[in-house]
Amino acid sequence: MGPIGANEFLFILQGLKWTALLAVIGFIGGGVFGILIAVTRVSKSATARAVAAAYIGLFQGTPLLMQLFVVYYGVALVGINVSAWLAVAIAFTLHASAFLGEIWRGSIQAVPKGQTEAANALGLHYVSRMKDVILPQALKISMPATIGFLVQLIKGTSLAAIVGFIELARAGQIISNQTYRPLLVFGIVGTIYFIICWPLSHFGTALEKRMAKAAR
Amino acid sequence: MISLEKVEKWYGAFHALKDINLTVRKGEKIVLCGPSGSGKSTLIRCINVLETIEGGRITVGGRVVDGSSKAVDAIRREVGMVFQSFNLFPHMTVLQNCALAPMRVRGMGRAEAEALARKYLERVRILDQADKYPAQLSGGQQQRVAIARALCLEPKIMLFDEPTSALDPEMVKEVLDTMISLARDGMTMICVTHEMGFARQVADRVIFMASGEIIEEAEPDVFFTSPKHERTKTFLGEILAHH
Amino acid sequence: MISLEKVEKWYGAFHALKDINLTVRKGEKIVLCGPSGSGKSTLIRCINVLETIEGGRITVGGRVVDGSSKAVDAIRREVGMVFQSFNLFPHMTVLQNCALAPMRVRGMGRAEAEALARKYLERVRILDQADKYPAQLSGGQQQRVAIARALCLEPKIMLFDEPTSALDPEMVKEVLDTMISLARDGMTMICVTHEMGFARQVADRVIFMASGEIIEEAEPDVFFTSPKHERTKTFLGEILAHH
Amino acid sequence: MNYQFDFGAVFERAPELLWATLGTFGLAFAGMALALVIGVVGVIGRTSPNKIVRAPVIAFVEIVRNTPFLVQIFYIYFALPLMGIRLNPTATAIIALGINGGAYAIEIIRGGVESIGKGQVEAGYALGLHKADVFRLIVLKPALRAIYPSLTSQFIMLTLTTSVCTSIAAYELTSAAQRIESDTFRSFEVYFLVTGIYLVISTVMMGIFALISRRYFSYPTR
Amino acid sequence: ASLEEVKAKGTIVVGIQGDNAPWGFVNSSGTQDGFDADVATLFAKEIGVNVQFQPLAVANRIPALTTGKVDILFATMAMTEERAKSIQYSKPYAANTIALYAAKADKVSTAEDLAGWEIGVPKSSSQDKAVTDAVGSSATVRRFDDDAATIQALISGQVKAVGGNQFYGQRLEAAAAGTYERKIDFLTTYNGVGTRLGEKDWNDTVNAFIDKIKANGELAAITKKWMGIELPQFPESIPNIPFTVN
Ligand SMILES: Nc1ncnc2c1ncn2[C@@H]1O[C@H](COP(=O)(O)OP(=O)(O)OP(=O)(O)O)[C@@H](O)[C@H]1O
Ligand SMILES: Nc1ncnc2c1ncn2[C@@H]1O[C@H](COP(=O)(O)OP(=O)(O)OP(=O)(O)O)[C@@H](O)[C@H]1O
Ligand SMILES: [Mg+2]
Ligand SMILES: [Mg+2]
Repeated sequence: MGPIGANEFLFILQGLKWTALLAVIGFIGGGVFGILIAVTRVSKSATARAVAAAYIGLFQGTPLLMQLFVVYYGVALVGINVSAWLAVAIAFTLHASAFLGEIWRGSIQAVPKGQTEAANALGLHYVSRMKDVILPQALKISMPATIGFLVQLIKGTSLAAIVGFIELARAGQIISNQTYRPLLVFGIVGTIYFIICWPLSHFGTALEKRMAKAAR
Repeated sequence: MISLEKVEKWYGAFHALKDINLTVRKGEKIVLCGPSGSGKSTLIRCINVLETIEGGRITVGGRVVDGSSKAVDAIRREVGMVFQSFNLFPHMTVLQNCALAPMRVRGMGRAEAEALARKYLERVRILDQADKYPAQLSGGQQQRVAIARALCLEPKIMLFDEPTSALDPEMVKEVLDTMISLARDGMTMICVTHEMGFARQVADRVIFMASGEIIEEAEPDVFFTSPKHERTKTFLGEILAHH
Repeated sequence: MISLEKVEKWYGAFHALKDINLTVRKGEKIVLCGPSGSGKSTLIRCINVLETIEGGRITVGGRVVDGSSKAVDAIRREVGMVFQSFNLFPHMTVLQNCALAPMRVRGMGRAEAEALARKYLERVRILDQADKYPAQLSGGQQQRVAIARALCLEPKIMLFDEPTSALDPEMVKEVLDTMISLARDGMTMICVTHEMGFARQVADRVIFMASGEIIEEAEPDVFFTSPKHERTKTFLGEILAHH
Repeated sequence: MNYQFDFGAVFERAPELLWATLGTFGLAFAGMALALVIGVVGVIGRTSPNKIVRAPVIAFVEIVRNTPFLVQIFYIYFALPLMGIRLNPTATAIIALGINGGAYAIEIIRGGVESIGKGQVEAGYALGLHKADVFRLIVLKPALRAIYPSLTSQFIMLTLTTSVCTSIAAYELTSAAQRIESDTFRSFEVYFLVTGIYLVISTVMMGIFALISRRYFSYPTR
Repeated sequence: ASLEEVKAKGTIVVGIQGDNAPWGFVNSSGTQDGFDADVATLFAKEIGVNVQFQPLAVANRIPALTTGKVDILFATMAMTEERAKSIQYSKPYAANTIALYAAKADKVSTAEDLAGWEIGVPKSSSQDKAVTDAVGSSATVRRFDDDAATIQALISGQVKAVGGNQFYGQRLEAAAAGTYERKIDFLTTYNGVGTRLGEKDWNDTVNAFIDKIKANGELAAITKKWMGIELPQFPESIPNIPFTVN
């Protein structure tokens, strides 16, 4: 039994650093692949659409925890130097890309058809049509949902604790293992999550309200 | 300039265009009218390959519209199109809307494309709004921007699909004036519109469609005063009653 | 049957009803008209306590409308209401829509309630649609179901708030006919409507409101031919121009 | 890669996996039922004109939605006994899932309730129905129909969240997987297989939801 | 790397646990600490090189050694026959006693007395195996993520007993003085230093080192420092687990 002093608190904050980094990596990696998934999901080829749909179905239909386990051990099997960090980053990227892909697919389809037609009539090619016309509008439409998922992702990083990666929740576990004050430690950890997630959630809801108002 | 021969268009089991034959010479102005659902939009959308056809042949500027992406590219560069609902890109300023195609399609640099855009914005008398976003403009202004945007491709042919029907009455005139001035400059034009004043003033020919067919084709004076077909008469009766 | 004495209604700082005095006898048919925003809806909504009043007194069937839930319950049982936008419950069949209140409010068994519902659906000539859902009916049919639903409460008074104004022209007549037939049967009715034919045919009195006040009150013949007030004249001029 | 896959040792434990799958289904369904109850009751509080009723519901929703489930379940399991409420892991898991899903359900259902026109409510009052009846008979079903897709995808997530209940040793699939893993050392095989089972579970769930929708929300709309 | 290469390079890479206090853990200031870290540091000094720690997850310890990512394991490796087929163990340098802890008020002396109880253990730990083997299906074994959760489960009353190691007594005492006691000893496991199979120079050096610190009291001091107990008795041999390369 030990007290929770500055050192312990600092240690938890170090876990926070990894949580943040993990969320950022997942968000960026997931964002890049998510765009690919979204674009594939609305492509002309039925096969490509089916593949993207299957990918989304797979990652939305299985627990993040399992995805972490499978990637963690799967990456090890392929013989890559398994740092927990790499495995967890890959798992989060895969997971996030499926969810963001699906969110963005919806947003792409929410862009009025006239926009595509106008772009076509101007002779714009696929890449320009997507990059200059459709995606910027889709991105705006998707903002509330995207932010909502970011919150989801930040909270989801806590599951990396179960595979032993030392992020915020795991740092809390370690400190509670040293100090034997699990309730206090988890209270602190929960509060830290709340402090990060709540403003984001709030921002997302406000954005949604503003857009709903503008649409009226 | 444009010729359609025996064109057939199906939407699934629905026969949208039936044996359409039409030739448009350089500099000619055609007004296309007819009841809702008669296939007017479909017809002009086939010309710049927004729709594919199931039979017949379309040539634009001597080039056959086949599926090949090369032909599609070439034709879309020759043909500007203005939609009923403007379809401006809401996330770009007026200037950016106009400069986009020159940059992406004709490979211009930004400065050159913007100069071109300014030229055509001036042409439609809206240069002072260049840095606004579409949502900040009135409907009539938006439609003029849409016209300028199409002109920036420096097309040989302009297609208009009911360009004034989404506008409040006060704004119709400013758009029609722009179109009339384009017509005076010798642009080849096909306009779907029910603005009879416009048709009388600029059209070389009025074409009347119903149920996917071209029913009647005549000079405006003849068309409005002595239509041959029953359907044309009924139709004219209806639209004139509302004016 | 109904009496309003010195009724005052405020929405925040907005004075919606000003010193309203009105007595409706049993069997009387009142038509309420007036420009948009004049307080017609507000007035009839106060009668069955969809709105609370800030001053004056309303009695319905001898019972004072105070805030007490007992009075509210009793009054709502006596008063049927038909809305402009029907407000049928989309997840219930026509029969279920009509049987709901008898079961929940009057405590009937299902069989009894449905028999009652059938009776009134027959009354509005729509019994054959009893098992359809509202979305499967035309507007006129929906409004007749709404009337039957209100009748199932076996109310002593019926309130109508522009029951035909959301309908396509073809459907207005079927609803008006239903209302006329109700009127013939002796139902006490207050109708907000601008259907002048209906007013002439069935109304005992026409009441004209403007800016929350009752401006004029007269028998239909007098009202339409020789209105006393300037505002009534202007108003009649406007609505007659459209008919 | 010279790893020899061996699913044999894992397949031997099939009965255990089967029971654990049922456990997961059980947790998921019970959690959903509770979430739905919390959602519906919570919505009544959330939309109350009375601030004193509304505020705690809002606080509940915000706290639950902005902290990880892992932290929540841990707290419920270890902190409640200190207040004299001792629940076994299964009950704890159901409560944690219900609370978590419920907070989301409140917000989702609220969206549905707000999408129901005022006219529907007024028509109910005009027919003499009381407030509770209006909510129960008139508002609820169309509201649920309006938000059914979001609610079901939230419930699929809730189903998948049951896997986190392993951390309080609840009886479900992930716990079984971890046990089999520590007995056989066939980590990849175990988790690969169990991931497949989860995919089947969520697919079955979606099928069930579609079936419910067809039965319960079959009325036509325009 | 071979012992010679390590000496030439001047740095030894030690595989260790990163999150298992007090054995091996990254402390609040971010550096590797714990019982294993102290012993490994001493060993590096003995062979005259610098020490570099590589924290490893439980499942990665053996692969990291066999693939050469680390030179040696001071990684809280309980010696088992199974593992001895993959790596070379040294002589034992630490012991771990698995025992059952429960409230003083509860009368229990054999595993049979536990019928119907709920018993907590950390998931996949030695306690897990020991308790599960001992009670079979007569009691319910609840498996938690770690020691803290397990101990909290007992204190919260979520379980009636826990399977613990030698630290549990001290921790339970700190949490609720005078309430719990050690009831049944299941088994004692011994930790050895891991080196690659067949690499005799490593194994010999480690064994000599262990003999030395056992004799001069340094191991006892480290044991006292981290575990609060005296140096336990170590067996001379364990069946099927050779301490030396033959
Ligand atoms: N994508 C489509 N799929 C199926 N049918 C279509 C499609 N587009 C148009 N149609 C049908 O083809 C017919 C002709 O449509 P088109 O838009 O060309 O008519 P229009 O003459 O422009 O009418 P309007 O004056 O209403 O714009 C209509 O009956 C329409 O329903
Ligand atoms: N809930 C409310 N809050 C504030 N103002 C209201 C509210 N309901 C109605 N009003 C205002 O009260 C006035 C009278 O409204 P009411 O609906 O009774 O008019 P009306 O005569 O029925 O008009 P219409 O013919 O448009 O239905 C209007 O100016 C309206 O804006
Ligand atoms: Mg058209
Ligand atoms: Mg009204």
